Amino acid sequence: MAKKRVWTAGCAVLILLLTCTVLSMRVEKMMRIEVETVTAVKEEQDSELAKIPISCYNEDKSSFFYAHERKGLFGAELVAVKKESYPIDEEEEMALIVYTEGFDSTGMKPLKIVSQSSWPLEEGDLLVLKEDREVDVVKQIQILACFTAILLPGILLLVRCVKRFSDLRDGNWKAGIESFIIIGIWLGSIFSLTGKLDIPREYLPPEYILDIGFYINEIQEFKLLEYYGRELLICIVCVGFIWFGSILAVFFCCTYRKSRKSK
Amino acid sequence: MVRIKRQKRVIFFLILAAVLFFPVIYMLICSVWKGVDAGLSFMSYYDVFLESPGYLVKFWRSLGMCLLISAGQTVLACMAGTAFAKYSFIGKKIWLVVMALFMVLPIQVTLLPNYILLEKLGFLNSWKALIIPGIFSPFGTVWLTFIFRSLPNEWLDAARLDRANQLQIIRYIIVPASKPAIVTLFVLVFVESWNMVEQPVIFLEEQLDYPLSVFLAGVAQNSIGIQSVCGLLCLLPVTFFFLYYHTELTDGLRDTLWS
Amino acid sequence: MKSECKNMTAIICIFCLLVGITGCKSSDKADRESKKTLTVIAETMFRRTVEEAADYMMEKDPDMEVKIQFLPDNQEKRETEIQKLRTQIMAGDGPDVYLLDNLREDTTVSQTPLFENPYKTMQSGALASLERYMEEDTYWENGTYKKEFLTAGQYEGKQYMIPLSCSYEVLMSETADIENLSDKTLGEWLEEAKQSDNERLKEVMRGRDMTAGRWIYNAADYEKQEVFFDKQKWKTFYISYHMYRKSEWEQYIEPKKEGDVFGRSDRVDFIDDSIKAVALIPDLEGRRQAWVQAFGAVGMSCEDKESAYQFLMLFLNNEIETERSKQGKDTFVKGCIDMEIPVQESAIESRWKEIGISDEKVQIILESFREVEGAYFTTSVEQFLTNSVEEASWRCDDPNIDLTQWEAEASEFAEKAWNDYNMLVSE
Amino acid sequence: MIIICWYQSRRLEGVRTMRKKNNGLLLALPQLAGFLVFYFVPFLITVWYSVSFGIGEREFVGLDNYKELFQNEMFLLAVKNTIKYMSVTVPITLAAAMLLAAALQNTVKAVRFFQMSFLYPMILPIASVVLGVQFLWGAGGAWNRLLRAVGVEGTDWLQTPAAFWVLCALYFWRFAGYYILIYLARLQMIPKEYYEYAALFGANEKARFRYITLPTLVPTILFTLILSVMNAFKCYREAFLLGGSHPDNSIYLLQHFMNNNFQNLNYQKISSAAVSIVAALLFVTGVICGLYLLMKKGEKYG
Repeated sequence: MAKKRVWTAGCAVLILLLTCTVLSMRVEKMMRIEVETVTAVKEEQDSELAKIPISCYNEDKSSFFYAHERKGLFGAELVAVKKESYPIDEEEEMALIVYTEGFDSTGMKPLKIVSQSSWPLEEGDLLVLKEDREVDVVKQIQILACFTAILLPGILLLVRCVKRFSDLRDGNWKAGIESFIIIGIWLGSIFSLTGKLDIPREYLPPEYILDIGFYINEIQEFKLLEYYGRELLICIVCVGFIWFGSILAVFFCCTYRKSRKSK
Repeated sequence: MVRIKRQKRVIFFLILAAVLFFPVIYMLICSVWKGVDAGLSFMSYYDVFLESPGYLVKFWRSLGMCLLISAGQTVLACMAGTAFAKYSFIGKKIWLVVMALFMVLPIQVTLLPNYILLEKLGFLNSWKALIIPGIFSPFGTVWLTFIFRSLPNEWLDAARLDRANQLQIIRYIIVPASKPAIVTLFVLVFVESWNMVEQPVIFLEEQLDYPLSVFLAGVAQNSIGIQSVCGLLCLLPVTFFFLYYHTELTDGLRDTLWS
Repeated sequence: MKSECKNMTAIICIFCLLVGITGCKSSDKADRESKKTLTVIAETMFRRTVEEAADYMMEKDPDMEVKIQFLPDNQEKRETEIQKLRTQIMAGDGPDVYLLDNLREDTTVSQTPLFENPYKTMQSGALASLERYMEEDTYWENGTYKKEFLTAGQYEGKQYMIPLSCSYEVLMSETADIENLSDKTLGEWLEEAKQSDNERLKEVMRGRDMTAGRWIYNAADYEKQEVFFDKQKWKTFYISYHMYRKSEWEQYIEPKKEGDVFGRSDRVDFIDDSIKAVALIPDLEGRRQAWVQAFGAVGMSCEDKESAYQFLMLFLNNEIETERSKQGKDTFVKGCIDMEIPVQESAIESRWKEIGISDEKVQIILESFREVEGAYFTTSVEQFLTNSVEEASWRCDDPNIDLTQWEAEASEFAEKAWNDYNMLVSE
Repeated sequence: MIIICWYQSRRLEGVRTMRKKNNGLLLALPQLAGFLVFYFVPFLITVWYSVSFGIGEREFVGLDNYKELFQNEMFLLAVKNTIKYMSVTVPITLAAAMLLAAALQNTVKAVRFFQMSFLYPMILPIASVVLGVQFLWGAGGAWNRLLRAVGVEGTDWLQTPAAFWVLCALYFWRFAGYYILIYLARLQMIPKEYYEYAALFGANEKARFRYITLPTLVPTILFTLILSVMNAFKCYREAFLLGGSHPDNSIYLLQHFMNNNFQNLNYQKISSAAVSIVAALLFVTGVICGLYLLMKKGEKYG
């Protein structure tokens, strides 16, 4: 008997870790800070000086960030690197710097200097170039709603599949394959759903995505409830409906199996 | 009198448990405790599990590698172990002594010749460089030879009467009889290959391919929290193996063979 | 019979299993590249000069390809990179030319060097001896290279490493009354500083803790396996230095004029017009030596040692400079690989003239350069001494520190240094 | 040629027993082949490195490296320290592991639940181990605070010769669980009937341990002896992190010597040191096997 319980516990932990891996891939992609970059532009042809916007520099004007491309786990990624540099002087809102400072150490490739970023940058943050796209809040809410919708039925399905998984140990292959398929569907759905999510970085907290406090005061601040109250209501109703339906289904098939077994 | 004896023994094992569980408790504290001022914070768990897939991908890679090495080595050790213990072939004694001796060579010595050999075989910069030398390590063979030597020969002769070939003998007689040893070997080799640090650094090119153990061996003080979480991550498979094979490890010969 | 053939099939399948594992050896060695390749390993701070030299080398010799690998600055990446490089070198396919920076005694700046201890690396046979090429090269006769520096890179009479830049500490005083210090030891300088009113001398003597590793130059001879580190002398100087520093600290109110500091450690390239005379800072035995900063060497496993030596010499002889001046272009490589003090007088002259230092000052610099008796490689022991003394001297200003505390510290540091020197020498 | 005809002669005169001669070769072939390729050939490369000099094309120098090695005073100090280190740690760890394994063998099953925690010290990341050691024995560590409370002035244990005992404690703490597991695995395979049978004849606990548990453990003890030498070399990372590359003379072990020479690219010294270690161990195991066979000829059992 103990073997069975250990095997199910092991599978549960395995599934949990797999979901975490998939989720963390998506979280990392979502949490990339959107930036606008600019390259050092020469004033006239022969002068040694170049101009970059003042906003590139931090408060005490001692350094700026540039986007450096490096090879990550899943293809190339942009990372923020700090560079020491002091502006020679500042016109209205452009800073004058030595031309070579705008280039990387080999002096050939111009640096993508970060002029505008959604959150204050730190060394090593992942970046993504900001493309201005129109954000359809309603669609986001719907995706979020259906993501939460599939959570409960998904978990119930997984619990059932973990039980079926233990039959695999007793050697019946059919149960094993079936539970593998369920896990595959679960991970695929999470991956694709969170993939469609496209929330602009300003609405997400600075560096800790589960920062509930940030979300609450964001809703109060933007008074989201008034604008999108109606859609929110519809989604909550659907989610409630789906959850209730799945609980009913589970209850029903339990009683059915019990009656079949007692016959 | 018996009750005092039992109390003495229970106290003794409580101390033993405290000493042995100290590392786990210590790691739990390290992963949560962020210094006197910061107090408790679950940030390192968030960093490892949710913030970026880096650690988890490394964990899967390390897990896959260690499982492959342990499985491969256990299977080969069973075959070679029976050959050394029960059968005879040319120079068996010399092989055994040489194998036992070569387990002792320290890592700095074997690193360079392995590098030269793997470069000639073209294994460098791929997982093969770590796994295949691990599979053929003599540790499992030498140990299982000592274990199988104690099994009585009558069982083998009985099996041979039913015309069982060598592999069937191993599968049905020798492996069930020494299940505690084989499970322990599997877990020991798993832990051994989990702590591999020098080989990946030398044999693999990019930093991204390194398994989790290279990160765990780093001494950067600021990442103690994350290292403790990864250490706990590693405890999961080992604990799972032990719990799963608990009956074999504790009940010994009698139950496993005849059940 | 049946079991025999079963055995045979089993053997065959095991055999192909092993071949499968060990096979797949793509014979990439077959298409030997027609071009000769020269692999160079260099520090990232030499990037500009090394790349320019590589371009020049490829122009001069079209079928020669120069591949440069730079040691990363990030400490963790550098650690793994060096570990990999060491294995490759010992396995026989290391780089051909080494252009490395020696260990710096100030840990805030220093990074792990590829050759932990250059003296030991010369003994390990990883580097090729360069006598053969140096005889044929005319540079060593008519060039202005300082021959004493070459002894640092020699082992058993063979020249393995060539120092490319060095560094030494000087006292730069506005008044010319420091001739009497020229042949004294550091201890006598301390006594002199107590009575004299030369502000610069006082500052320099107060700043001795910043380079405590240099109180005794070249404290060990790795070839004869002897250690010259005189513990007693070091301890007495430690105590007298701290007493002097404590008394000075109490009277030190604030800098008299702009530019004065409490403790100072100068180098020749900080010279300005107000300097009248320059004197090299001696060690406790009265010797005046510089320490090697950047150095070059050729790997033993290099096939074409001739062109490797040529590439190495590009940083000393002015071949690039003359070639580029014919084409009317300017070049970074002017007889030195980095911004430290060059090892030849022609390079010193050209560098300081270019910066616009008056001829008279340039002569003073050359004068101090000629005074240097030799050079040596810094090791981890000097680094340990500099850090521990610097830390100890910070506590010098709280009043209840007394003699016994200094004695304890002095003997602890001296003992550890003596122990480490012996370990390094005899390992 | 000689081997083949020697082999043929043996086959002819051998009586055809139930077990055919040399049928084990097939079973052991993959392991032996893999061992040859990945462990024996590298050892030959090491031997070749130890008798030659230079990098790239190496020329044969015979035993110069060995002569130089045995004149090297640091190597002799390292060997002395390592022997002292092993002679202290190995017996204590093995004895403690054996007693604990025997004690754990026939106890309540629930207690056996702790069996998995024996391996936890092996898994703990090195950084937190060193952090723990510095916390306990470091300059401002708990041990010093305790001593100061008692009134004795605590020193920084890690620099003094006492660091040697810290290292021994580390070895014991880290590998005791490892050996307990190995012994437990062996003891599980003794059928319970032996113990009941002995109890019938009135053998008390000590006698049962002496006459049943110990004799069956002797081959495994031989194995763990070799294992403990292997693990002693694994402990170098802690020693390295505690004492740095040039620690106090009392804890300067063979691993430090090898690591420093690896840094200095002097592979000749490491390979000659390694070959001499293997030769020494070959001699020691030869002596032990001789004794074991002598003892075995004395009384037949097992």
